[in-house]
Amino acid sequence: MIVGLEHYLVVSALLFALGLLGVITRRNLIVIYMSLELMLNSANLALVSFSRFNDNLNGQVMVFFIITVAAAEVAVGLALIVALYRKRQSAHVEDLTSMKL
Amino acid sequence: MSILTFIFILPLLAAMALAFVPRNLAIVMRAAAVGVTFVTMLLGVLMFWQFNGAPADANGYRFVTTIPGLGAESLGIACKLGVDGLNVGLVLMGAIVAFAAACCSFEIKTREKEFYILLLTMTGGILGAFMSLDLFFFYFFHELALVPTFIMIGVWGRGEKKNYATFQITLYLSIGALLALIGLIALYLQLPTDSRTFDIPTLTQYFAEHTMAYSAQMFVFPLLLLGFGILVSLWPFHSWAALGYGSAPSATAMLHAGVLKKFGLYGLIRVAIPFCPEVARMHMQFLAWLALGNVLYVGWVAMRQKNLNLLIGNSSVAHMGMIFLGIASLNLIGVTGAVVIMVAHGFLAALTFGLSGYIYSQTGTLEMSELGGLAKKLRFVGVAFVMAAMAGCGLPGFLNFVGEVSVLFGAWQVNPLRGITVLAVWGALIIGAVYMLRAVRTVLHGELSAKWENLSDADLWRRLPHALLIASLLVFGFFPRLLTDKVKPVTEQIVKMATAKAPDSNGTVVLVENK
Amino acid sequence: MKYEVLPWVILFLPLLATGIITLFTLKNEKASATLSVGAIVVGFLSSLLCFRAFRFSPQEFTLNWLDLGGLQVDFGLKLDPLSLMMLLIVTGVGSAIHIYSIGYMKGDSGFSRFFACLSLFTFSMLGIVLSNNFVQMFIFWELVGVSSYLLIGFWFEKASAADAAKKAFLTNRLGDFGFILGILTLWALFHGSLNFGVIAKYVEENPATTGLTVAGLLIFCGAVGKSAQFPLHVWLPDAMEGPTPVSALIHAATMVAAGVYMLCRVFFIFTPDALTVIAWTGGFTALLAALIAVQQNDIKRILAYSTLSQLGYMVMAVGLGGPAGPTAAMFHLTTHAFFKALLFLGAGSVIHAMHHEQDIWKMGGLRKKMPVTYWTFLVGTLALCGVPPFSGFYSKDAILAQALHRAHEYPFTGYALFAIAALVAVLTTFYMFRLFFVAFLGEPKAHEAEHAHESPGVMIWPLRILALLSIAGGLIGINELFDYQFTGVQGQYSDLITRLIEPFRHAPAAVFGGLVAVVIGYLAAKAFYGKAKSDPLPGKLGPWSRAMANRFYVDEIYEATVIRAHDLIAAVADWIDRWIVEGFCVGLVRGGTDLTGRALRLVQTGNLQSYAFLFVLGVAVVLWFVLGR
Amino acid sequence: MGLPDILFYVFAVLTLVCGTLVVANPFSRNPVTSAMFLVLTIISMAGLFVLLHAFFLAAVQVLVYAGAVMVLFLFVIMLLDLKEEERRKIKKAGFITGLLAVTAIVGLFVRSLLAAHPGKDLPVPTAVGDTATLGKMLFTNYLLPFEIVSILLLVAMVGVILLSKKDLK
Amino acid sequence: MNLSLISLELAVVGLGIVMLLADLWLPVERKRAIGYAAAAILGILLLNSFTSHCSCALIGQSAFGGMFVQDALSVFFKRFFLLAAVLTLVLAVEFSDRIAAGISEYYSLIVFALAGMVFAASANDFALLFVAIELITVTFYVLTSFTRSKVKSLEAGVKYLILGALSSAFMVYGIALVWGTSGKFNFTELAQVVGNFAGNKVFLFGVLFILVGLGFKIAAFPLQIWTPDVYQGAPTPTVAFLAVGSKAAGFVLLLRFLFYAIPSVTAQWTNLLIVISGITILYGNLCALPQRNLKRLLGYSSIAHAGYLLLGVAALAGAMANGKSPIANDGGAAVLYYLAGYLFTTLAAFGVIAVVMKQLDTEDVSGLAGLNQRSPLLATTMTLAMVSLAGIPPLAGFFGKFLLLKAVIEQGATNYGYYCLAFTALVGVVISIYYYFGVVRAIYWSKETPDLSAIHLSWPMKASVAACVAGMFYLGLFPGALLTMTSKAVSVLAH
Repeated sequence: MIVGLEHYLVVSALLFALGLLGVITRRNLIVIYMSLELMLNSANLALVSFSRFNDNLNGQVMVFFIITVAAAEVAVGLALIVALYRKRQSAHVEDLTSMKL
Repeated sequence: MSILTFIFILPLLAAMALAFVPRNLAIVMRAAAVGVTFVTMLLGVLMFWQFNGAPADANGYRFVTTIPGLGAESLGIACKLGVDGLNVGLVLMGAIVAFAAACCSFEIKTREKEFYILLLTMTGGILGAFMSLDLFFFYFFHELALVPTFIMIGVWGRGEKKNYATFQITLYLSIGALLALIGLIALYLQLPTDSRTFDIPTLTQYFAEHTMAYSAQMFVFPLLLLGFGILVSLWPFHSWAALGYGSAPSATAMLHAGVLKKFGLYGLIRVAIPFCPEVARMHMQFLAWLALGNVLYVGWVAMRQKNLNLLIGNSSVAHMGMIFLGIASLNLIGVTGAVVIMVAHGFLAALTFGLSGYIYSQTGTLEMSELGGLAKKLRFVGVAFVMAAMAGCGLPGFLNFVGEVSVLFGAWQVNPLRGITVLAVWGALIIGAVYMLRAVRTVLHGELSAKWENLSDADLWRRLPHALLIASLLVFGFFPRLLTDKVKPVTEQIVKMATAKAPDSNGTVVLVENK
Repeated sequence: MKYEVLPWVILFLPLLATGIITLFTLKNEKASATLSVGAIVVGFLSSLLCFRAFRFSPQEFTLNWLDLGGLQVDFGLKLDPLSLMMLLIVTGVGSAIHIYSIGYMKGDSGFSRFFACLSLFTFSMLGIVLSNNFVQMFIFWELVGVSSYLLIGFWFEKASAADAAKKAFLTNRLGDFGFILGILTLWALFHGSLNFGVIAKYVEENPATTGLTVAGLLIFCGAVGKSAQFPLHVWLPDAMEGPTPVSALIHAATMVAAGVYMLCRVFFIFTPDALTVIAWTGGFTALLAALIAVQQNDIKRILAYSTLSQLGYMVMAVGLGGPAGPTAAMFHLTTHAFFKALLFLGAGSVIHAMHHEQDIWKMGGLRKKMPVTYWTFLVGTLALCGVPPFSGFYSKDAILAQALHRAHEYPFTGYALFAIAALVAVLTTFYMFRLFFVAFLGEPKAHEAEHAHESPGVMIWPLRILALLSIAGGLIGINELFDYQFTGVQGQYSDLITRLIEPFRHAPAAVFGGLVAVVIGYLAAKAFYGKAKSDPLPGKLGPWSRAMANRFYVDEIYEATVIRAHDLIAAVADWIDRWIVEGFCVGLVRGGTDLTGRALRLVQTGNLQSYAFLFVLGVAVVLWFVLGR
Repeated sequence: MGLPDILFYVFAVLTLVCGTLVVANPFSRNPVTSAMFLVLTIISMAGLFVLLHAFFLAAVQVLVYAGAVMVLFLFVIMLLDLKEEERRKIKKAGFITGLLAVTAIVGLFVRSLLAAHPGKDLPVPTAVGDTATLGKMLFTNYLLPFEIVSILLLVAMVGVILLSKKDLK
Repeated sequence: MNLSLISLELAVVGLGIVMLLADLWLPVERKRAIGYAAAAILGILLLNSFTSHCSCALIGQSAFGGMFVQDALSVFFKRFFLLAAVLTLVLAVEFSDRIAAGISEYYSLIVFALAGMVFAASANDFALLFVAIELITVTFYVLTSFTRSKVKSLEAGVKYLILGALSSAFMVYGIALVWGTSGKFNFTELAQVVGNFAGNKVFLFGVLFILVGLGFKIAAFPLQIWTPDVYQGAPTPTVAFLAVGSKAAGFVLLLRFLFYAIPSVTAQWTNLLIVISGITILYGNLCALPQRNLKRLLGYSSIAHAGYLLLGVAALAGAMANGKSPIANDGGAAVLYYLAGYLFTTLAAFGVIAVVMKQLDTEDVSGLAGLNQRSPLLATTMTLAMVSLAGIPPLAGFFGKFLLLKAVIEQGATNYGYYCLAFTALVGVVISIYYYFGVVRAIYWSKETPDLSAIHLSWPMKASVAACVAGMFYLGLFPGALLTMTSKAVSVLAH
């Protein structure tokens, strides 16, 4: 059968789901963060495939922005995690419950 | 700019001014508060005096004036003031009580600055609420007066249940007010989009011409009834009142129980009933039963109170029942009577709370078991208290009697309410007398215990307000037409609107036509 | 001088006096006394003028007091023989007692207060007398109640006095409860009119109906309260806690008579059935009170119970109907006012002399110590017992006669009531002479009695005057006047002799009955108490005497039933308020909200993972909500 | 079934498998392995991009992501020398419900995808995502977002410096 | 294309960069001057925005191919953001001695966040929307964790970071889907074709994902979870700016997106909006009830206020469902009005907190004890702020709530859900009164009054606090002027 838009979308959706699952289940902040990257990438995939099949390149420009922003976010995020690790000697979410209720 | 403007704006301005007076000049604050309220009172009396002479506008309102700037004309909100027979008495009463309260608040010894600022704010709010001809500001000023009440009870209140009382009264009244607000907004939305306004005269005219859709009435009236009812401690939403007043400083209790509380009743008479006639008629029987709850049930509760202030508080709740009964009768006599009691009870409540406040300031307790025989020491207070008690159980000569009798006659005129009326009479005549006399007996009569040997009777600043209140009760009690002749035309119109169409099949009111 | 002004003057002078005294002269006793006494004396004189002016030309002056469309309340004065006569009694006897109290209250800390209250009472009483419509009458009715409350509780430091005052007020309120309901009923029946005249006309037009009967009985309740008829009679004896002049004025002469007066005033609304009830109530009260009186030892209480039984007489008389009934009632009311006031003042003088000792068994031999009091008291006693030619004889006879006359129509009621009346007469004589023998004759039984001495002139003179009236009261044509009031025909004036023997011609049977009763009573009293040192009766009657002494336990019954019940209900209400409304409902809402809050915020674990999880979960739910279908 | 389709399946499977190993690696819970697999995922995605004629993006993907970002990740991991995420027992219930939620979302998505079927009767695509065209668009229509992104990067820079500079008085 | 249209934005960005540079040369002790300077310049920009020679005067124009629009709505919000930034900067200066290092960067980051907001105000295109939001968010990651000497601050930062990234992942995916199905990035173009996709589930899916992103910013119900922690941990000025600016940015984008871009879809979702708004109100208020930590309390209450604001959105949606134009029901105007009131109130409250809590490390409500002796001005301000938040006359909060309720009840006739919503709001208000008065109570009549040392305030702080109070009163008493402004602003939503 012919590979169409849906196939790509399904793949991206699964990728999105994987990322989500990672965010929910993993405890290591860095891994969580990777999962988030995964989700962003799934969006990229969706955009690219759409832009391909709709024959419209705007989507790819969006992807470009997304990648850049993601990079920025990663930078800040990792810096933050590092700073936190310096204080707490841990990158575990369970250890980040000084504020609750 | 009419006399009304000054009446309500004076206290507010004074409150703002006081904010800039250094707090160690307590005496200045007192002087200012008493002085301003005194002027307000004089203006109020003047206004009442000139009422008949003053020119009335098309809708029968006098001294009509609008305060520019306030409100938003795009929504039909404008701060419009005016009085007709219905609220003129209330405004006068409010002004007098405010002065009395200011005199009585000399017992406050801590944080006077805040207290007097709040007191004046409250006064301004109260008077504004009663004289505003715009539903929005009617509500607005009420809230404005309500907040100080809460804070005053919280900060200067007495008794160990103070905090609980504060929060209870706060929440209860907020619920009531908000329900009423929703009702008022819904009412406002009944007008066609382009001509929406909160202007009471306009609304009255509009609803006199086209009655509200039945479904809309079914939504609006119950809301207003419930909301206003809670504000007036309608049974079974009464439990805040006694406790709240018991814990409040006397000035606050005087102002709230005496004046501010009448807001709900005023709203019922002015807005709810004439605007939603059909549904109102349906609810009147029900309302009468609730009123009975106030008169009888709360009366019984009052019989059991061990604390003077709680007793008084409950009694004032019980009196509300008579007013509700009068409203429920939905005829000229009853409604007029209700208005009369509103005024009378204002004076009375202020009187009783002022006196109990004095006794408290002297003895430091209001537990009746500890008091007794005080009449020997506190001659003036004793006499005043006995008079208050007598007025409380509807003794002729005081204005209360006029109101209660008219209410009874009014209710009797409505066949379905007769049974209730009989019970109400029992509550007013017997139960009322029982707890009032019990208070007199235990507090004033009997042996004077040794520890009260050195009590001192009220000084001038305490006698003055009470004498004033008693005098007002007596004057109106002897010449009720001073009041009723002003009230009658308005109530006539309201009753006309309320009974505009013949009662529908499930409407309960059957008017006895009387030649 | 225009006479129209006078009634207003009469009515409002006392009020003025009260006002001035309370406001200004509380410190100045002399001024207060002068004001109060002056007010009532002037009132008395003007009443005399009015009497001359309007005796046979009834008048009515009216102002509108309250005007609410359907409810028109006037403030009016009705001057007709009835009110005029009552006016004279109130002001006349009143004056005497005012003067008397100057002496009696001397040195009391609340001297001025006393006179203020006294004047207030006079005002309210006059208001009842003069009022021309129901609401106005109710107004003053209430005022009378409160002024009596103030006077009974005059010595409020005394617990007993304070309680008595409270009791009196509440009991009266019970009566007023019926009264106001009656007024409402009438008002509804008669298209919103309240004026006596108008309603009278209505009643004439349409015959007796059940509605009318009900209204009548309800209004009668008012009288039952004020005139202390069974079952609301309990307050009167306790009211003796007040100063003796008060007992004399209020609880003998005027206030308690107000009920009877009211019955006569609105006589026209009573249907035959209503009248029967009234009559029986009166008769029963008379008998009950007389029986109780036999076993009382407190001189004032004895008089109080005799007052009760006499009031029962009057009410019964009203109930006996016809024009003659109310006539007789009013006649007896008048004479009773004289001699009962006299007796009370006499008792007061005795008590004064005995340093407020009231137990007759501590007295004795006062005859020589205080002769005037002795003689006047004797006169009063004779009048009360109905010995000709004392005033009491004539009025009582009129009642007995009416009872027999009633018997033509309603045999049972008539004869039964006659019998009761006769029996009561016996008892009256018995207990009065018991009192007389024990208190005045024999030897002093306590040292107060030995050192007792006659009271000052200001107290003696009123006694003398009242004694005079008590002797002559029956012969000065009072009854003709009332006759005119109720029949409307002006009786012709006959000379003294005819009046003296009139009863014997008119109703010999009644006379005979009455006299026999007196003789029996006197002999019995003589036999038992001629020389008695202590009361022999308890020994003879045993439990009966105890029952009498304890007023047949009526108070106790009330205590056990009505009051207890009310307290119970109140307790229940209070409990509900405290626990159900306050505790449960409010508490539930408060607690519930608070709990929900505490539960809900457990979601905020602070754990990032669970946050993310909830985030996703929420999104999933929303997605389902929107796209799930 | 032409070559592109086969390649698609290859890359798709590769992407998903590696992705799975990033998130839930049954053999190791060491972040380094996750990072490594993430790199693989990204690279295989770049393959998919190529299939979709998005050559420029494919390049960027490899350079920026696989090159820069992942290196950053690894640096941090090394810097903190994170120990293997010790196997605290996962809350089963939490895991299951989470799984359910995610599957629900995906299921919904697929359902709506089948319902909407956006891919049907589309014209034969011609657009090619090469550098020139994208560059032109970037500097014409999308100038503003582009500039803003630059500010964003500046902010990020400042932030990173602030967060990680040593001086903590 | 005309750059003049974005002159304001350029000015803001430029200011930020200049501040960064200035930091290099200024000595440490003068650094707080930067904050005041920035505040002053922004103030000038704000005033200038009312004059004719400002980009704000060029109403109705657009640039960058319709990506950036200048209309009444955007102008309203730009002024709003500028004002918020000015007050926040003053507050930040007051707070500065709590910040370990890089105070001037702190100021400049606030300015950059502002830049993101002003861009967001004009965003009419998903690309711009995305970058603007990201600019705001990323800036706030840094601002939140700025006092990194405190673990709480870092922890708050991380939580905000992860959840924020999660939400933006959703949003991006949503954008992908929406664009993929409709082929439009530009709102105006999207609005023309949206009718064809109202039934397209993939499209709706995308819309929902975008809403997730926006909902996260305004802290609406399923996405509110981060709020309390971030509010508690972040430095107070950040929180103030977050509560006011970020929320408002979320709302302007929400309004544009829902009512300008996809009206026909929104009209289907009235019930969704009703439920979300109701639950948000209840959640915020109920959780705040037992809360003692002041900042956390305000975090919860800000959730509740997001709910109140959604009342207006829901009402507007209802009006659209009845086929009316967005102007018919002034729910939108109510939202704007309420936001304006919320700005003054919240900034006042956080101003007081920042000053009072500066010394003591606890943020417990009891820290306010005896404030009325220490500084009557602050005590009064706090009281008024609480009263206004509780929605009691004569303050801004009341009129805002009044408008919202009015808008909601107006829809009740056609959909009874709105009546229920009104009552829910009522319950919420009552609950909120309870805890707001708890705060007032702590100020005036709490037993323990630890230190009564007078609090010194710099005059700019005094001024800004006074301005907030004045604003509250003005909006409460003379709503007319702002009301017309808001309704004009909302009118652009109608095509």
